[in-house]
Amino acid sequence: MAEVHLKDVRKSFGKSEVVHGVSAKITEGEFLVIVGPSGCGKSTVLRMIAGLEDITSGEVLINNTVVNDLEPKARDIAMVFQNYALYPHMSVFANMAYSLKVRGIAKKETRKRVEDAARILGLSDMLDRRPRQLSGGQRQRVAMGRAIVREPSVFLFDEPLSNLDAKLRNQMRVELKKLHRRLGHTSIYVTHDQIEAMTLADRIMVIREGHMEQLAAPTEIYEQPASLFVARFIGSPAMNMLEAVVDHDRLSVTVAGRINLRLRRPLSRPGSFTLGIRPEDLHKAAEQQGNAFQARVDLVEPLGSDTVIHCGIAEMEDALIARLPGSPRISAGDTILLDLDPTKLHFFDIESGARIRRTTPRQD
Amino acid sequence: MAEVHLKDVRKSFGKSEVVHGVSAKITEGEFLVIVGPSGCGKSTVLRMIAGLEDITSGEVLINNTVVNDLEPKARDIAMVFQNYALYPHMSVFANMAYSLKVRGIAKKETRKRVEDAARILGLSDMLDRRPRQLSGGQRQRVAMGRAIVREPSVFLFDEPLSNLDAKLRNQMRVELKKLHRRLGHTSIYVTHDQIEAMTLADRIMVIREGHMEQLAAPTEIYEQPASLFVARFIGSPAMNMLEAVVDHDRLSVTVAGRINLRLRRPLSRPGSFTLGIRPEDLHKAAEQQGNAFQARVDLVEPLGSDTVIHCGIAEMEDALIARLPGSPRISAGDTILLDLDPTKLHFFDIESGARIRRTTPRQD
Amino acid sequence: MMVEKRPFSTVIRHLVLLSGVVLVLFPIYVALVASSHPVENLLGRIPAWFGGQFIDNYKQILGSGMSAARSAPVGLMMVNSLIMALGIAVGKISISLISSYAIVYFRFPLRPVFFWLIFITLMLPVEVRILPTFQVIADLHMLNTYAGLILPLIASATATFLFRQFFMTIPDELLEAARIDGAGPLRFFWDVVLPLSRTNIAALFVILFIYGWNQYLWPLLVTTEENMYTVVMGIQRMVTATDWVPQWNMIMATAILGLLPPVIVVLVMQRLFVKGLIETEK
Amino acid sequence: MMVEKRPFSTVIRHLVLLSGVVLVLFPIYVALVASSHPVENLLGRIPAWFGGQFIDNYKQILGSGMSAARSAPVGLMMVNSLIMALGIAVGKISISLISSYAIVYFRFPLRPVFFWLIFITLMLPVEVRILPTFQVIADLHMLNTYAGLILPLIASATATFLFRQFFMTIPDELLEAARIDGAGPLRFFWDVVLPLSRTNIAALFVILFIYGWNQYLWPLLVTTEENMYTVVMGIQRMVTATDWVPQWNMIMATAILGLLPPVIVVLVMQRLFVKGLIETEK
Repeated sequence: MAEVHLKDVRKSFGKSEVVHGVSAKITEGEFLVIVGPSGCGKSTVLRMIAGLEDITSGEVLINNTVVNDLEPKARDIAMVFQNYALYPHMSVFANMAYSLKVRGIAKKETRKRVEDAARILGLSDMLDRRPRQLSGGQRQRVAMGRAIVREPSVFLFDEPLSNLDAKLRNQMRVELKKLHRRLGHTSIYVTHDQIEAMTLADRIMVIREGHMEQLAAPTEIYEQPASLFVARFIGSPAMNMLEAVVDHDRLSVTVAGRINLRLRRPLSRPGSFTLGIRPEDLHKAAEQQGNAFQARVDLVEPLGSDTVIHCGIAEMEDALIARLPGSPRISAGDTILLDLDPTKLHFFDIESGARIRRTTPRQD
Repeated sequence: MAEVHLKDVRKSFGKSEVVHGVSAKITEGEFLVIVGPSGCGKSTVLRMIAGLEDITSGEVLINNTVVNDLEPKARDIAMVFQNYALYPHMSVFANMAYSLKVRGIAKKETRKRVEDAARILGLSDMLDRRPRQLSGGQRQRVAMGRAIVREPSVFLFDEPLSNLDAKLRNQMRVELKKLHRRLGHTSIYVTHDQIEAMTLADRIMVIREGHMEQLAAPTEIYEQPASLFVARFIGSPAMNMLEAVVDHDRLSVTVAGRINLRLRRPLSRPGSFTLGIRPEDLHKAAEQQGNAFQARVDLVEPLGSDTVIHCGIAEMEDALIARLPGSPRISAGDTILLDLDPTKLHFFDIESGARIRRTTPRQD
Repeated sequence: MMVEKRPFSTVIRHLVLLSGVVLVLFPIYVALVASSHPVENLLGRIPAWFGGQFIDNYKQILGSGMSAARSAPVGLMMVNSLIMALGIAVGKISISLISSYAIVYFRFPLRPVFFWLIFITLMLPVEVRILPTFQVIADLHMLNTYAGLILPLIASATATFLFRQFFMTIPDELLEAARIDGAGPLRFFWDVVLPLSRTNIAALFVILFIYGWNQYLWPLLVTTEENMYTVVMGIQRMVTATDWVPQWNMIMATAILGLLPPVIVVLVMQRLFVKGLIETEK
Repeated sequence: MMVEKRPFSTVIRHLVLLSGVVLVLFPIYVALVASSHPVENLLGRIPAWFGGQFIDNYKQILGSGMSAARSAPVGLMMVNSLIMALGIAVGKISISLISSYAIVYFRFPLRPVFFWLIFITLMLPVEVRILPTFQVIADLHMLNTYAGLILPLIASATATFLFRQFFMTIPDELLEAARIDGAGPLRFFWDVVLPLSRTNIAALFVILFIYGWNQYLWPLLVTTEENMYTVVMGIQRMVTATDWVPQWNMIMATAILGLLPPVIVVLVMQRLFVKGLIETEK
C-alpha cells in the first residue's frame, strides 16, 4: 500500500496541452475515481502515473519517491486495462504468473500466489483455460488477478468495466468494491460512468478538458457540485437547468420568468443565475400551495420502480425532468402540479459556471 | 400503418428448435418491445418478420396477408440494425434515398421525402456527409431516416441503441419515443435492455430460451411478473429472491427461516415458495414493529439520488438488496431495521417458477 | 510504441537500416551509371560515375534495339509488355471479383468444395500447368497473339482468394439492409460491393500490373516473333546471347526502362494503393 | 448469405464452376497420363488413358535423370530444390520478423522513410536487381553454392510488409501490459509477438516454400554445375533442349515430382495455414 502524490502534473502532445496541471494526494488505501467525458484527459493522467506516457511537467510521487523517470515495472504498480489486455496465447495461470516469471520469482512461490489470487476471484477452476474461452466477466477477473499477484503498492484501473453489458457491469462493480474492502489497496480508477464513480469512490476527481473541476467525496460531489459541469455530469437523469433571477432581498427567486420561489436562507448575492434542480427533488403536489407550479407532461417513461416525467412549462418544451417514485397515473398531455424543496436548489454563475454559496456556509 | 399477426411462429436451425412457437397480435400503431437475454431467440423472431430468416413453421401476417414466402422488400417493412448498416461509401442523402432509387421513384419525390425525414431527425445540415464523419447518435438517426423515407407499414428495430454510450442511449431513447408518438407507426423493437423495454413499449414480450414468458403492458410486467424469470429480468437492481414457507392459514409467512410476516390477503395455497421483493419495496424502519426485521449492512452504494444497500440476514451474505431514497447515513457493518409492505410481495412456484395468485385476483 | 532511451542501440539500429537501404538502392545506381557509358568502358569493371552517352544509349535502344543481339526496338517491347500487363491485371481483377462474389454471397451445394479447389490451384507450380496450356493455345492458333499472351495468365486463384477475404469483412447487415431496401444480388454487387472494393481493386491492380509486367516464362513459350517480345524477355535475351560479349550499357538501359512503368503505376495509384493495404494505423 | 430460389440460375452457376474445376485439374491428369507411357506414344498426341511404364519412368528419372538431355538425376535436383526452398522460406521469415518488429515497435527518426524504402523495394522488378547481385555473388565466390542460391533471394520486402500489417493488429495494450509486467523489448518479442504470429508464420512458410521451390531465373544464373540444378531448371532444360525431340514422358514425370513437395507442405501445414489466412468466418 502506498501514498500517491500528484504535483501540478501536466501533459502536452506537441504544442497542445491536454492536462492542465492536476494536483492531488491519494492516501494509503484510498479508492480515487477519476471521472469525466471521453477525451477529457482522465486516461492520460492515469497513464502518466503508470509510466506509459511521459510527464511533460510536474511530479508524480509514489511513497514519497519521484517516479517521473522510472520505467513502469519499477513503479510498483499494477494496471487493469479496458480491453483486459490478456495475452491470448497463454492460459489463465500463465497470464497471471507472467509478471512473476519475468521477475524471476521461484515457481513454488508463483504457484502459491496465483492460486491465492484465483481463489479470491473464484477462478480456481479455470486456470488452464485460454482467455478466449472465458466470458467478459471472467476475463475481467483474470485481469484483476494478474494485478493482484504482483502485490503492487498501487492499483490502476482504466475503465475496466466498460466492455461489459449492463447487468454484468453492476455485478462486477460490487465485486470490485468488496475486493477493495478486503485487500485495502490504494487504487486509482478511471471511468466515464458516473454511477461507477459514485458507488466505488472514497473520493471523486471530476476532470473536464484537462482541468480538475472538483475533488471530493461522492456525496459532496452530488449534493454540492462545484460547477455547472459537475452538476450536469453526475446524476442520471441529469440535473435540470433553468434561468433564475434572484431579487435584492436575496431570498425571492423568479424561475424561467414565471415561477416564484422563496428561499429559506439568503443567497450570497442577487442577480441572474443558472438554477439547478435534480429530477428526484421535484415532487408531485396535490394542491396549489407553497412553491408548487404547473407543468405540462410531454413524455412519461415508466421505469417500474420510478417514473421519469418530461415536462414543459408554458411555451418551453422539455424544460424539466422529474423522477417520481412508483408508477403514478400520469400520461402525456396531462397537466400536473410540481413542488420543490428550496433547500435543494443549486445556483451557478451564468458565465463561469461556478457554484454560488448561501450565506451560511456548509449548510446550503 | 399495419397490423402484424404472429401465429405459432417457430424456427429450427437443423434439428434444434430455437423459437418454440410465438403468437401475438400487434395492433395498428402499437409499439411492441421484445426483450430477453442474449441468445434467447428474440432477434430470430424479428428477422423472421423481416424475411431475413425463413419461417420453419407457423405464419406471419402483415395487414392480413401471409408474408411467409415474400422477399423482404415485398413485405412493406423497414428495419433499423444494431450497427446501423449504413452504406459507408454513400452520403447521408444517398443512404436515405437508396431504397427509393431502387424502387425507381422520381428524383423530385425522393428529394422531398429525404428532406422531410432529415428535418424531422435534425439531419438537414449533414446530408452531404459520409457515415464515418458522423457520431454514433447521428448514424443512428440516419438509420432511422432511411427507414422513415420508405413510409413502411411496420418498423423493425434490432437493438438499435446498444452501440451507444449510456448518456446518448438515454437521449436517443427519448427521441425514439417522441418520434413514435409523432408518426404513430406500428413498431417492433428488440432489445436486451429492460429500461428500453419499460420506457418505450406499449406492450412488452419477454422471451426466454425461445419461449414467450409474458406479453403485457410495462406496468403489469413490473408489478405482476408472470414468472420468476420475468421478475428477475425486469428491474434493476433485480428483485430479491428468498425462500418462504406459507402456513396453512395461507396468511403467515416465514421467510428464510427467521423472518415472520403476515399477509393481508391469503395466498391461493400453502407450502414452500420463492418469495420476491423489489429493492425499492424495502424501507428503513425506525423501530421494531409490524414486519420489520434486522439486517446487517455488507455494502453501501451511494447513487446520489438513492442508495443501494446490500444486506446480510443472520449468516446469509448478500441476501437482500434494498434501495433507499437519498443518502441515508448508513455504512458497511451497521445493523439496520428493514420494513416491507406485504402487498408488494411476489410468490413463485419453486419448480415451475410460475407466479402464485392471491385469492382475490387482480389485486395482489 | 516502445520508447527506448539508450543512444547506443539507436546508432546500431540506424547503421543496420542504412546498410539495408544501400543494398536496395545500389543496384539501381549501378544500372543508371552503366547505361550512360559506351560499351567499351564496361568490359572490365563498372565505372563509379556517369559517362556521357546517357541520351544516345537510350535513344538507340528505344528506337532500334540492340542490333548485335538482333533484338526488336525496346520501344515496341514496352508496348507489348504494357498490353500484356494491363490485360492480365484487368482480366484477373474482373474474373476474381465475380467468382469471389459468387463464392461468398451465393449458397449452393458443394460450395466448400469449390472454395477448396480454387484454393488448391493457388499451390500449383506454374510449370505443371504451363505445358498442357501451351498445347491448347497452340491448337487455338493463338501463339504470337496478345490473347495468347494474356488469357492463360488470367486464370489463377490468388486474387479470388484475396477478394473473398475482403468480402468476408463486409458486414452481413449491409446485405440485409440492401435486401430490405429492395436491391437484388446484381444491384448489391454494383452499388455496394464494387464501390467498397475500390481501394482493394487499386492495390491489386498495382500488384498484378507488376506481376504481369515481370512475366517471363509464358511469353517465352508463346511468342516466337520478335515484334511480340516483351521487355523482360528482351533483357534475358540480351544477357544470354552467347555469340557476343554482353552490351552491358544497352542491357542496363533496358533494365532501367523496364523499371519505369511499374514505378509510374505505383506513383499514380499510390494514394489508393496505400489506403487499400494500410487500413489500420498504429 | 443470399438465399436464391431460382433453380435455373443454380444450374448455370454449377456448370460455370465445374468447367473451372476441369480447367484446373485437367493439366494434372494429362501430366500423369503422359508420364506413364513410353516416349514413342507421345510423339503425335497425348493418349487418353494411362500406359504401363509408370514406375519405370519415375525410377529412371529419379535415379539417373534424362540421359538424352545430359541432365542430372531428378532425385538430386529435388534435394537441391528442397534446400533452396527451405533456406529461402526460413531466411525470409526470420529476417522479416525481426525487421518488421523494429519498424512497428521502435521509435526512431526517419522511421517513415525506412518504411517507404522497404515498400519501394516491393515494386522493383527482379531483373533490375539481378545483374548487380550476380556480380557480388560472383566476387564472393559463391557461385554454385547453396548460400549463393539462397541469400540474395532472402532480401525482399513482401514478408516484412505482411508481418508489419499483422503486428499493427496486435493491440497496444498488450505491449503496455507487458511493460508493466516488466518485460523488455526482446522478452515481449519472444513471449508474446512470436507465439501470436504462429499461424501467420505457418501461412507465410507455405507460400514462401512454394515461391522458393518455383524459383527459376536466379538458379539459372548462379549455378553452372549440373549437381546444383533445381527441379524447375531441370524441367526447363528438358523442354528447351533443342538437339533432341522432347521426351514428354520424362518431362511430365519430372513435373509431377516437382509438384509433390509443395503439395506435401500444404497438406502438412494445412491446419495452421488455413487458420492464418482465414480468420473470420462468414
